[in-house]
Amino acid sequence: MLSVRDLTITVGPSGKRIVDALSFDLAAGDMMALVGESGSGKTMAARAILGLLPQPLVTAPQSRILFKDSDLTRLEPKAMRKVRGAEIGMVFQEPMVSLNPAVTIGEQMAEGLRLHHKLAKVEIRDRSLAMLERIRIKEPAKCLAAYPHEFSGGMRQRIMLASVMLLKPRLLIADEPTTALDTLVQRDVLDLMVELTQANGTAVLLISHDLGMVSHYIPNVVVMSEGKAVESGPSSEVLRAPTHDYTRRLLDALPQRSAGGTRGGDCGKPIVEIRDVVIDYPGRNRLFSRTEAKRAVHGVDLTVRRGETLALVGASGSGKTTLGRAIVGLVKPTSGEISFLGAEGLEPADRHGRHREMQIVFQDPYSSLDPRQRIADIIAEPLKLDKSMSAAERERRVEQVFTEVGLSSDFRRRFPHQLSGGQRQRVAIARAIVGRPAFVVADEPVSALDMTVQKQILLLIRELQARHNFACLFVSHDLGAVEQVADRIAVMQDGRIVEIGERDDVIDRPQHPYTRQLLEAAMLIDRRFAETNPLEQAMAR
Amino acid sequence: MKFNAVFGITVTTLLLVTAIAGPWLVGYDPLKLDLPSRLAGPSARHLLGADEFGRDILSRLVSGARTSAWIAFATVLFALVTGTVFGIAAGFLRGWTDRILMMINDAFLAFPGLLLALGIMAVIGASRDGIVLALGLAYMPIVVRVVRAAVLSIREREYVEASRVMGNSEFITMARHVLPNCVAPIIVLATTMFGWVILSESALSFLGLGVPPPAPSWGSMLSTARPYISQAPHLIILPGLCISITLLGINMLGDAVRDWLDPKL
Amino acid sequence: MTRFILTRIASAIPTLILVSIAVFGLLRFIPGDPAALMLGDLAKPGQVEAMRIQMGLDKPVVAQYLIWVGNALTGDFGKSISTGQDVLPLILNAFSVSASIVLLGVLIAALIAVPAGMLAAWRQNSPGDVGVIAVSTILLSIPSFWLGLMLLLVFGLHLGWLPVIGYVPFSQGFWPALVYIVLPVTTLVLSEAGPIARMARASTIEVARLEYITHARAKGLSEPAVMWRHAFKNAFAPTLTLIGFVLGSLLGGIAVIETVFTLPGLGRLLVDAIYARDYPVVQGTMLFVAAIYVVVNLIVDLLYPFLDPRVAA
Amino acid sequence: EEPPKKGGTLNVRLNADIRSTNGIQRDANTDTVMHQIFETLVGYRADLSIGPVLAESWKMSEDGKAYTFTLREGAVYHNGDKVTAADVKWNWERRMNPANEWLFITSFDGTQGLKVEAVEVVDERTVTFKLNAPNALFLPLLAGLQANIWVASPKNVGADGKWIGDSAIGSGPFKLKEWVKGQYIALDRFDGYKPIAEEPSGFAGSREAYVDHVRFTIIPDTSAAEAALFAGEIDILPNFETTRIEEAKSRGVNLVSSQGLSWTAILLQTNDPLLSNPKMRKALAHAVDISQIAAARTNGLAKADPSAVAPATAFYDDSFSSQWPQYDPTKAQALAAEAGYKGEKLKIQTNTRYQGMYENSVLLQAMLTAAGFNAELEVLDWAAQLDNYLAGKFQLQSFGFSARFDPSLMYSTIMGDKKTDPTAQWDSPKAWELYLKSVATDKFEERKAVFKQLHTLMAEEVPMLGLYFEPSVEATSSKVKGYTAWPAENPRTWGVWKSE
Ligand SMILES: Nc1ncnc2c1ncn2[C@@H]1O[C@H](COP(=O)(O)OP(=O)(O)OP(=O)(O)O)[C@@H](O)[C@H]1O
Ligand SMILES: Nc1ncnc2c1ncn2[C@@H]1O[C@H](COP(=O)(O)OP(=O)(O)OP(=O)(O)O)[C@@H](O)[C@H]1O
Ligand SMILES: [Mg+2]
Ligand SMILES: [Mg+2]
Repeated sequence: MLSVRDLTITVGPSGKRIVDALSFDLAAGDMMALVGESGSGKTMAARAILGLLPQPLVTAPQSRILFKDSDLTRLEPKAMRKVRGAEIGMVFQEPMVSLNPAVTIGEQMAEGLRLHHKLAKVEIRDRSLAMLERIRIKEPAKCLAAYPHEFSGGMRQRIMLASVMLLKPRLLIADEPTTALDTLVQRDVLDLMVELTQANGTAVLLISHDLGMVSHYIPNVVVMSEGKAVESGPSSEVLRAPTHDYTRRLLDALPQRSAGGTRGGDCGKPIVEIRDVVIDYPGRNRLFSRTEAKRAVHGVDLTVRRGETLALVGASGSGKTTLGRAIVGLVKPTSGEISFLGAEGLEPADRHGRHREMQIVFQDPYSSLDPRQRIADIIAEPLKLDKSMSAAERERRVEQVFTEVGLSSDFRRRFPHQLSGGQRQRVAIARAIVGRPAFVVADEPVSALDMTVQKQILLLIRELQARHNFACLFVSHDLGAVEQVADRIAVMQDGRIVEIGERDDVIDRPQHPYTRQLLEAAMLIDRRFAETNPLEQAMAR
Repeated sequence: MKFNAVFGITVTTLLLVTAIAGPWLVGYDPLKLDLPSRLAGPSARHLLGADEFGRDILSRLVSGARTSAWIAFATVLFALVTGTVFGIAAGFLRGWTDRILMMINDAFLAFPGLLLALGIMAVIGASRDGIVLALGLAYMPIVVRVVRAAVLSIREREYVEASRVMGNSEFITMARHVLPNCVAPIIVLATTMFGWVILSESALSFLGLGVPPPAPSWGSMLSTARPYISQAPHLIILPGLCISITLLGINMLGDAVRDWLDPKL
Repeated sequence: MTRFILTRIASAIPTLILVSIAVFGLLRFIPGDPAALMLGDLAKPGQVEAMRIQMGLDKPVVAQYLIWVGNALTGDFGKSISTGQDVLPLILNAFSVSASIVLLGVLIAALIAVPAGMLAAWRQNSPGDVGVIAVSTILLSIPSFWLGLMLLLVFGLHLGWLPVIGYVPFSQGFWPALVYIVLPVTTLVLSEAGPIARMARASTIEVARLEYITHARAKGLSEPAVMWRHAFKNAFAPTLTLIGFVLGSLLGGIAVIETVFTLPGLGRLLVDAIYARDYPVVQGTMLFVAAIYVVVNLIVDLLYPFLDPRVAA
Repeated sequence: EEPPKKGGTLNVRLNADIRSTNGIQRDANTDTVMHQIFETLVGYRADLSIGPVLAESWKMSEDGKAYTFTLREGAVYHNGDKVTAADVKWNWERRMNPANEWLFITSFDGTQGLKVEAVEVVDERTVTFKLNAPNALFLPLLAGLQANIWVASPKNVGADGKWIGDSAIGSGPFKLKEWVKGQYIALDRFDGYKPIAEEPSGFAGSREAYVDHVRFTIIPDTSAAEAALFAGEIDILPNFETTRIEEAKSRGVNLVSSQGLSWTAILLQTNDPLLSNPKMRKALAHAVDISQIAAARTNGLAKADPSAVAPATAFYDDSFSSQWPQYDPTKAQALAAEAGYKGEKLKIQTNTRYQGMYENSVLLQAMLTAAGFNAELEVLDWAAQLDNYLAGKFQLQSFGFSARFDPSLMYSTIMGDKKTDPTAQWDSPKAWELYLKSVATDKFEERKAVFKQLHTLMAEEVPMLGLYFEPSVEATSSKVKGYTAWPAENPRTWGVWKSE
């Protein structure tokens, strides 16, 4: 159904090649995964299919994208619009910035249906509600009337997916569609996709870093590195017997439980203490009324100690981000106390100075980067607060951080919009750690990173901890990563901490039923997958 | 280079050169009366004709360029700097600061410029600086409003939060992250304002509160020529043309600068 | 929300007090004397003084202010010095003239300029864009009194299609009234459309590059739909601020246009009163203008959350 | 010339709204409109002699101290009531009542010499005014437009003794129909009007009206008013700017003009250290070419006239223009040097509200600069300039005096003691004596001789620089017939008709 030949993408008509002669085929009802290094051109390749490359990037003339007998690179804009949405649906990598902040969810979902299927109002509403229910959004009716900023990262990702799948396209391109989803929801979403392929013959092109998920669900895989497809074939074969060097490194980087195990006890004193914190989001003003307030966190107690990594896992929308933001003082708790370094509450006034000790990596790196600053300036910024530091020292430190997070110094002079998703995420991490803070809230810091880079980052965190004894609140859905980096784990559900304990206790001997469900649903790839057929496994489920 | 940049730079340079070197460019005294040539059209004696007192239009235009350019630049600069500072302060600090600043700002905005101008002229006398002050004060609150609105929307962005979390003071956050992201509306406003100022100056001149005659400014030439609109249309067309071309140039330059500052282009 | 409106109105009170004090003080500070103006060159010594006493201008300024405020609170804004008419009806009549023209003019200007600006932004650097920029910039650079006179010359004199002067209120029939305000409204539309179009264009360009716009395209929406449904609301917020500002300041009187077309509007009332040093009229009008301004801003602020739900009202 | 025909509406431009209908709160526009509705006893003819209006005849007593007027046969108010001698007395007393703040009380209470001691009703149509002494100014003052000494029906006043709102029950050829504030004043012809036999001339004689309706439309903007005239929306545009005459002619508009009475002048502050020296003032006079200014400003319609005697009056002859320091920049420089002038700044106050004052000041400044004076313009708001005029706070000021129908009235305006009256321009006891002589008689030749003496003195002392008398130019649409200009700028709507 889709046949990509020699897809080449360059910066401007004659510039650098971002994607280099990429070719692959995808049949109706088939699923294929595009995996590979962060920044290797996966996103751009996918966007090229729909003709939606960002400004200076262009598809080279020799490229062919054949879809149902027509070449998409040569289609008239009008015909192309008929293809978009209805024939080929695409889920973008950054759900946070892909939803229109000023339009209600219901309207954004209805739009495609109205356009391509010409359905009645009631019908549209029914289908939207049904879809929201499938992807486990609570109170779907309320959701339709709400605006994107009222949702958590994972919820927005699901809404994006829902609005695209709702149209039952012939080809579904999903760019990292489950990075912000907990394992339970992730499984539901993938099942939904499989169902779509089987019922409608939809073809799925999935871009992902999650080899576990790929091995469980996707029969075919293309591995990309530096713009080129370095390997392709059935996932079982490619993943069992990788021939290319990069693929091998990728598999080597699969997360393992860190040897260090529980260091938790030894470096004693609490650095952050949270007591009985309740957080409400105020309702929205209507002309003569106000929508009701929403409680995101219901009385949480939590302590993070110096030098430890506390992983916060839990359902999407359970309040993890909210809690993290409250700790750094971006959200004011409705009640309860949060103290940092023994001092209470973070008022803007005393944030200066003391706040340097506390940093955050936002869940959505794109919108947390100033679009008008260059990457090197963004990363160097926290250092500017330290007046004792000379410009040369600063320069050196930035250089060092660039290598630490695996960014080439080519990126120094770029702007955020000129990076890939994973690269942006690393910029955000680099900015958080460059000043060597005592405490970092890292909200899904590795969700957009491929295994090799992810491993590098996780090791970096451990190493920094060993060297500088800093503490980290590590919010993640990726239990593999959590296993690798955490000292202790807290599990959150519906705004409450339902379980907290040493890492091995929680993972090996979960107490709460919800924790158990989460762990069961995790598609951790383990060394044994080579022996079992992942497809069969998926079918068995 | 793009057309708008070329055009903008050319016009602005021309304006500046004329403003600075004007008196040496045209040998004719802009104040010299020549009553027999009253309202005369273009001729060898007066290349662009003569006005209601027979004064040479060309030399008046050239000498007016200086006055008009100075008033416009100074006023826009004054309004822009003060307005941006207050606008950012109000939008970013919110709370009481915002409320008090907006209260004063609204009072300013609601105040008729004419009365303000009369008051200022009464204190410091009709002069170029008086006009700059009067117009600057009249336009400042507009800048405050526009900047404040831009700040209110930008301050909700995550990168601004990121900056505060980083430990940056509010001031640094404003200067480094908020201000650069408001430049687009500010530049549009500044270039638009340039035009408004030249026109307001003409209105003030018309009311006798402008540049003290007989020194010409484009605005005052336009206003004093009004009674002769059909009798000697060149009196009104020529300064109008000068104003329009200058504004066109400034606006294009503004667009070019904005594009140049924009990382996404 | 009701509380919000009430607090906003309450917060306008200091603004109004500030304005009234400033106007009162400034008026008495600037040279010129209503009594003298009334008498002109016929005045004989002593007569001006007698006139001032008759006008109540001999009292200390603070006392005059307090008397005026006290009366104003009971709805009595005094009588015009030069015509002896009650100030309030004078203001209301003039306002109805200005308002009908300004509302119509700004509405039409916005209806033309906002889509034009957005379309231009959407097809950046296309001939259409260049056209919009050129036209809006040219409109921007034409003095409105000049434009008004030109329209008057062409349509009123040369072609004779429209009446040149005068005003008929809408209460005396729709068509006759319309005929009289066509030219002033056109002048207003032309002179206000320029800045609005440019603002709309600039803010749309900002929005057009955002990711969710690409996403909307990926849904297969046509360009007009992308623009209307996704770009409009986000791009409109700054433009709305501008329109609000334009409305707020124009409703306070369009002195120039009113003068050219001889409309008995608020702007002319104010300017004439300032020149005649007709203190009660200036004070009353100013207070009224400030109040209008506050109301327009309140409306803009109330609309804002609808355009940008992230900004809580 | 076609015969007059009845019907139609005459549209007249006003540049501002009128102030009231009570004859007390007034300005030039108010005067214009009220004189269409009300009638004074006597009025000025176009040659500035006094003619009959409401009084069909009058007699001066032998001693010159009593004037007896006979009211016009059949004169009635718009409400049908007869106009009686008692009404004349009643109107007079209303005006003279200090509570009413009539501006001209001082002209009749002896302050300025003239005193009306009594007004006596002789019979229903006869009334006598008794004066303290003979005074040449009595009839001119009575006929004056600004004083508005017209006779109104006592029914205009309510039980409380106050004028009723916009009430305007007069005896003139038009009655007030509607006054829409800020927009227009509509009048209807009063068919009960019985004109007198005398030919209409100026404001005197027959006021027989032909048009059915008159509408005074308020158009403040001059350009807009012109546009309205060219478009045929107004018929009469008074006070037409002289510099626009050529343009108007080319557009098929009729122009009527006459010598005017408003005197345009440059005031000199004789108390100023620099200008207190008559040599210096003379130097300035030599530096200014008044005939060129007059020609440029009035399109050749008016000649330069440095005296207070208007060319429109019968007293004028060329000697009033020629007897004056001649234009001679060299002499000016020499005189200035003699006076010790060393390039000190000379500030000329002016305003842009009145085009004439503004342009005069620009021309003056250029001429003074050319003659080596350091002259500078100071443009002020009119109100501020007027303040300065009243307080005498100026060095030079471009100014204009409104119409005075008699040279003595103009002289009295500019004369006085600067210590008590800062508006006095000419503070000279000698001149004041001459002035008193000019009003003590009403013999034409005697008066003219006094005026000549006055002017000779003025050319000697140069207390100010008179420029010219603004010609009265009115533009009318081509449909308007029977309209003539006269020295007063106030237009008339009677005796005028419209052709198709
Ligand atoms: N506007 C641009 N100008 C220059 N280079 C760009 C631009 N946009 C993206 N790139 C580069 O193109 C490369 C491919 O980007 P792309 O987003 O396709 O990567 P990706 O494979 O999706 O990575 P990730 O897994 O991190 O999302 C990256 O190296 C990025 O830096
Ligand atoms: N601005 C807001 N207004 C109203 N409700 C909000 C707002 N932001 C978040 N919420 C709600 O608060 C709850 C918690 O959100 P939060 O972002 O903390 O979840 P999360 O645990 O980080 O989820 P995810 O893993 O999907 O990112 C969600 O139900 C969300 O809908
Ligand atoms: Mg990507
Ligand atoms: Mg989250």
